[in-house]
Amino acid sequence: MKIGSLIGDILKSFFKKPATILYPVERIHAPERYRGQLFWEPEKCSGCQLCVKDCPSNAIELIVLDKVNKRFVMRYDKDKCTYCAQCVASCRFACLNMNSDQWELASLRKEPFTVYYGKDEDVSFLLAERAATSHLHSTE
Amino acid sequence: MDLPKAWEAALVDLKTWARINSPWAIHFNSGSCNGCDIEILATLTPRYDLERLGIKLQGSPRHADVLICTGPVTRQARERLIRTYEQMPDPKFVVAVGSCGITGGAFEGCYNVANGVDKVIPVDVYIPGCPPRPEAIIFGVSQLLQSLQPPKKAKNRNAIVTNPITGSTPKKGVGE
Amino acid sequence: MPETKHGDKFIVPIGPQHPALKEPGHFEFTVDGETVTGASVRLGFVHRGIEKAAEERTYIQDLYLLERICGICSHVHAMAFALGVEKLAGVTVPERAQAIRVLVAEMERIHSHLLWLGVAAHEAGFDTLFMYAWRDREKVMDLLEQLCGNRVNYSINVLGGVKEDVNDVIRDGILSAMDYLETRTVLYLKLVTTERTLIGRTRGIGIMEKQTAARLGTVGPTARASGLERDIRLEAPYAAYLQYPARIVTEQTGDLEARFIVRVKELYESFRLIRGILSTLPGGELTTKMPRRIPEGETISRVEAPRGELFYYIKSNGSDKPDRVKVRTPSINNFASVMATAVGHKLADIPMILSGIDPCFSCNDRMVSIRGSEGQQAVDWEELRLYGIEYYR
Amino acid sequence: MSENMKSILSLLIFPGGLAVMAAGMIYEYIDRKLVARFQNRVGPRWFQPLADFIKLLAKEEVIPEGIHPVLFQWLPVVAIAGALTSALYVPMFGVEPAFHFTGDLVVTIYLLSILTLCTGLAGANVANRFSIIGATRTLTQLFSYEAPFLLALFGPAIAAGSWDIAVIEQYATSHPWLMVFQPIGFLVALIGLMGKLELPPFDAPEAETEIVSGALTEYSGRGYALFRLGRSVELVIGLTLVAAFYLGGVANPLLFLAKTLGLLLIIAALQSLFARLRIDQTVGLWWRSGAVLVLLQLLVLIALKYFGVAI
Repeated sequence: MKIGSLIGDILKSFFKKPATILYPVERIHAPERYRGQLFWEPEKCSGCQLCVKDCPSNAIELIVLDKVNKRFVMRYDKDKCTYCAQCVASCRFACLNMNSDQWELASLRKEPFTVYYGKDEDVSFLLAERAATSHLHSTE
Repeated sequence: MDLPKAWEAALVDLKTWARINSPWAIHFNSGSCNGCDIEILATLTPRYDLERLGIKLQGSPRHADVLICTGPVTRQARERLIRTYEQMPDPKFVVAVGSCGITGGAFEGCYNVANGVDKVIPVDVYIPGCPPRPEAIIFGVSQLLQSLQPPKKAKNRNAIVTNPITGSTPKKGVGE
Repeated sequence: MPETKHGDKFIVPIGPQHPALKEPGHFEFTVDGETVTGASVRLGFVHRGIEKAAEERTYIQDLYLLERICGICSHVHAMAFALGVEKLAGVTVPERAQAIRVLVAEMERIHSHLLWLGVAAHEAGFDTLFMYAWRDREKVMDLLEQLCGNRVNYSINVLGGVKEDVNDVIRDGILSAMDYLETRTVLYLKLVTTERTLIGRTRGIGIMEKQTAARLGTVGPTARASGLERDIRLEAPYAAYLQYPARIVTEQTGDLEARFIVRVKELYESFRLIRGILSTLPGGELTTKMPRRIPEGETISRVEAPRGELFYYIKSNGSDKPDRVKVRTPSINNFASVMATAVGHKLADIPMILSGIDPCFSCNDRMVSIRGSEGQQAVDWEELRLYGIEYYR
Repeated sequence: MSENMKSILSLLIFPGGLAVMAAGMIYEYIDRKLVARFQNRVGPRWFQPLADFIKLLAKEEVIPEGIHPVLFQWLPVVAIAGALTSALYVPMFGVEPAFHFTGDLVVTIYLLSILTLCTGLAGANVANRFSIIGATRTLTQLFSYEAPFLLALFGPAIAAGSWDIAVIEQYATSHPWLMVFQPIGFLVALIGLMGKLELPPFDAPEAETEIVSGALTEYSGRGYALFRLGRSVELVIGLTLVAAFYLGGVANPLLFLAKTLGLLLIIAALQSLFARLRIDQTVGLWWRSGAVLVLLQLLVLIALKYFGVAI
C-alpha cells in the first residue's frame, strides 16, 4: 500500500500544458463525419418521401407544391432532429447531407430552429401562403 | 448625470459583470438518455474545463444561477423539476440541452413525457443536438452570457470570453 | 426539503436531484448517526414509455429510439435490436459490418468503463482521478466521433449493416490511442490496488458473496467481481465475437475494490480485441438489403453491454412495425444488490456502493405493468397516456 | 493620528479588514488555479473569487421556513468577524501585528474556530437533513483536528517560551527554521490547517456527492458569500501562522509571500493527491496518529527545555 501514488502524475501535469482546448476563444472544427445540421438540395429530389418516413422524430417534412414539376419545399426542425442521419442513408439520390461544420446551433428563441429548404421562389411562395392561412386562422 | 445616478449605474454594471463571470450551474436530468448529462459533465473535465469561464457545478439549487436541464420531462420528474427551479434564488436562468429537452425529440409523443422543458418552466437558451457536443454546450452557455450583457456594450459582445492564458479577446466572432 | 419523518428514524433522501446522481432516482436511507440501517429505492423518474412507443413506429425509427434508451451504452442497444431484427428477417449481415459493430462496442466499453472509473472516483472525493480518467476518455470519444459521426449516440448501425467504414487514418488513430490508453490503464490499475486513501474507501465495502450475487441475479462486471463467470460474449457469441473471442475477467472478493479491478482489467481485454479486429478486418460490403416488412415471428437477442447482459425480445406481426419489444437492461438486475449490501455501511459509503454497480437509471426505468379497465393485461397507447396523466397529476 | 483612529484603520483597512479579504480572494484563486493545473486544466481566471463574491452578494437570499431567522442572517457575519479579528494578532503581510499581548496565540486560535462553530450552528439551525448531517460532521471534525492543531502550534511557543505570537515570530526569525527541529509539529499544523478549512481530503463535512454542500446547503446569496470569504481569510491567516512559526518567520512582505505561497503549493498538491476520508477515518487519523505524535514531540520539547538544552 502506498500513499499519494499520483504524485508523479500531478507534477507532470503541473509543468505540462493543460489538456484544455480554448473553445469559445479559438473555434475548432468537428471531424469530417460529424453529423451537424441537415441540408437538402432540391434539384435531385424525386419526392419519394422515404426520408420523412424513416425519420425517428418527425424533424423533416417534404411539402409538395407541385408534384409534376417537382416543386418541393423541405421543412426541417433543428430542435427535433436527433442527428442520426437515417434520412441521409435512406435517400437514393443523395440530396441530403449533414454538414460537419454546422453544430453551433444554440439559440435564445425557438423560432430560428425551423428552416425551409428549397428554391427561393418556392420557399417564399410557401411562406406567403402559410402567412395568409395563419392570418385567416387568427381572425376566425 | 449626477453622482448618485452614476454610482447606481456603476453598481448595476458591477453586478452584471459578476453575474456574467460567475454563473454557477446545477444540473437536472428530467428523463433524458443521459447522453447529454455525460456531455455536460465532460465540459467540466480537463478537455473543456468550464471553470476557466467561471462555471462551477453546484450540488445545491440554492447556490446555483443556471439550471441546466436535459430530457423531455417525464411526468414523474416534472414536479421535481419545478421544485428545483423554485428552490433557486433569483436571478436564475434555464438552459435546455438536447433535442428532447427542447421539443421531445425522439421521445415526442411518448405517453409519459411533456415534450420539452419549456412546457414546464421558462427556458432562456436552447441547445439542440442529440446530444450536442461539449463545445456546442459551451457555445450555448456563452450565448446566454452574451444575452445578459447590457445592450450598450453589445458591440464588443465577443469580448466576454477572454483567453485565460493570454488574456486576449477572440479574434474571430464566436460561432461565425 | 420536506420533512419525511417515519417515527423517530432519521431518513436521508438521496435524489432525484442530487450531486451524486447524474440521473434521477430516489433513495431513502434510514440512518443511525452515520450508519445506514435501512434502504429503499424508488425508480421510474426516467420512464418515458419507450417500449410502447416502439410499437407505434417502424423498425427503422425504432432503431434510433431504442438507441436513446441509454446514452452511455447506446451502441449495444441499437446493436441488440438490429441483431434481433436481422435474425427475424433471415438476413445475413456482411462480416465486415459485424466486425465494425464489435469494434464500436468494445470502444464503447472502454469509454463506459473510463467514465465509470471517473465517476466512482468522484464519489470517493478523488477529483484528480476523475479528471484524469475523463481526460483520457476523450481520446476514445474523439475516435468514436471520427468513426461514427457523433460522440454519444453513434447511430452507426442500420438494419442490415453499418453506415460508416473504417479507413486507414481512423485505424491508425485507434491503434495509437490504444497504446496510449494501455499505458494509462497500467497506472489506473496500480492506483486502485495500491493507493491507500482510495483503498480505505473500497476494500471490504459492499461485499457480495458469490452465492448472493447468483441469487440476486447480478450480471456484468458486478457479477464478475463476485466470482461469477457471466459474460454473454462467451456464453452466446454474437456478431463477430466468434471470430474474436473475449476472455473473462473475474475477481473473488466481491467488494468495491474487486469491481474497480474487474473494470480496469476489462479495459486491457478491450484493447486486445480492438487490436485483433483492426489487424484482421474482413473485407466486403457494409450493408445488405433489408426488407421493410419483417416476417412474422419472435426472437430474443442478447448482448453484453458494458454493465452486463442486455436482453431484447422482439415480436413481429409481419408489418413494418414490431408487435412488441421488450428490453431488459443490466442495471435493473444489479439494483437489488445495492439495496442488499447497503445496510450496515456508513452513509459516506452509500454513493460508492451505488456507483459500484455502474447504475444507469435511464436503462432501469422501462417497466410498466398495469391492469386494464376490464382486467386484461394489455393496455393501449391512449389508455396508458391517460393513466399516466391521472397518476401523476 | 489618535490611537483610536489608528485602531479603526488597522481593523478596517490594513492589516485587518479589506486587505485580508483581498488577500483571501487572491489566495483562494491561487489555490484553485494550482489544483486545476495539477489536474491538467486551465483553471479559473484571476478575478474569479471576486466575481463569485459580488455575484453572491447580489443574489436573492432565500430564508427557508422553520428556522431562526436572526441566527440565520447573523451567523455568517459573526463567522467572518471572528476570522477578521484574528488577523489583527497575526503578522499579516510580514508587518508587525496590529495588536499583541501575552497569550494572544490562544485567543487567535479560538477566534479562528469561530467560523467552524458558526458553520456548524448554521447547519443545525436549518431543517434540511443534509445540513444537519453536515453540521454534525463539521463539529465532529472540529473536535478531531482542533486539539492536534493547537498542540502543533504550542511547539514553537514552548521553544520560544512565550504565548505571544509576535515574540514567537521573532524567536523563529532569529533561530534556524523550526520545521527542521519539529517536523511532526509542522506536518500536523499544515494538515490541521487543511482540516480546518475543510479542504480535500478532509472535506467530508461538505462532501458534495454525499450530503450536497453540508451545513451550508440552504444558504444562498449573502450568507454563503460571507462563509466562503471567511474560509479564504482563514486560509491566509493559517498559512501566515504556520509560515511564521515553522518557516523562520515572516520578517518582510517578500518573505511572507514566498513562504505562504510555498505552503499553498504543498497544500494544493495534497488536495489533489488523495481520496476523501470518511468522517470516522478523519477522526481516527487525528486522534490515533496526529494527536499522539504531537504530544510526544511536545513532551520531548518540554523535557529538553527542563534540562536546559538549547533548542
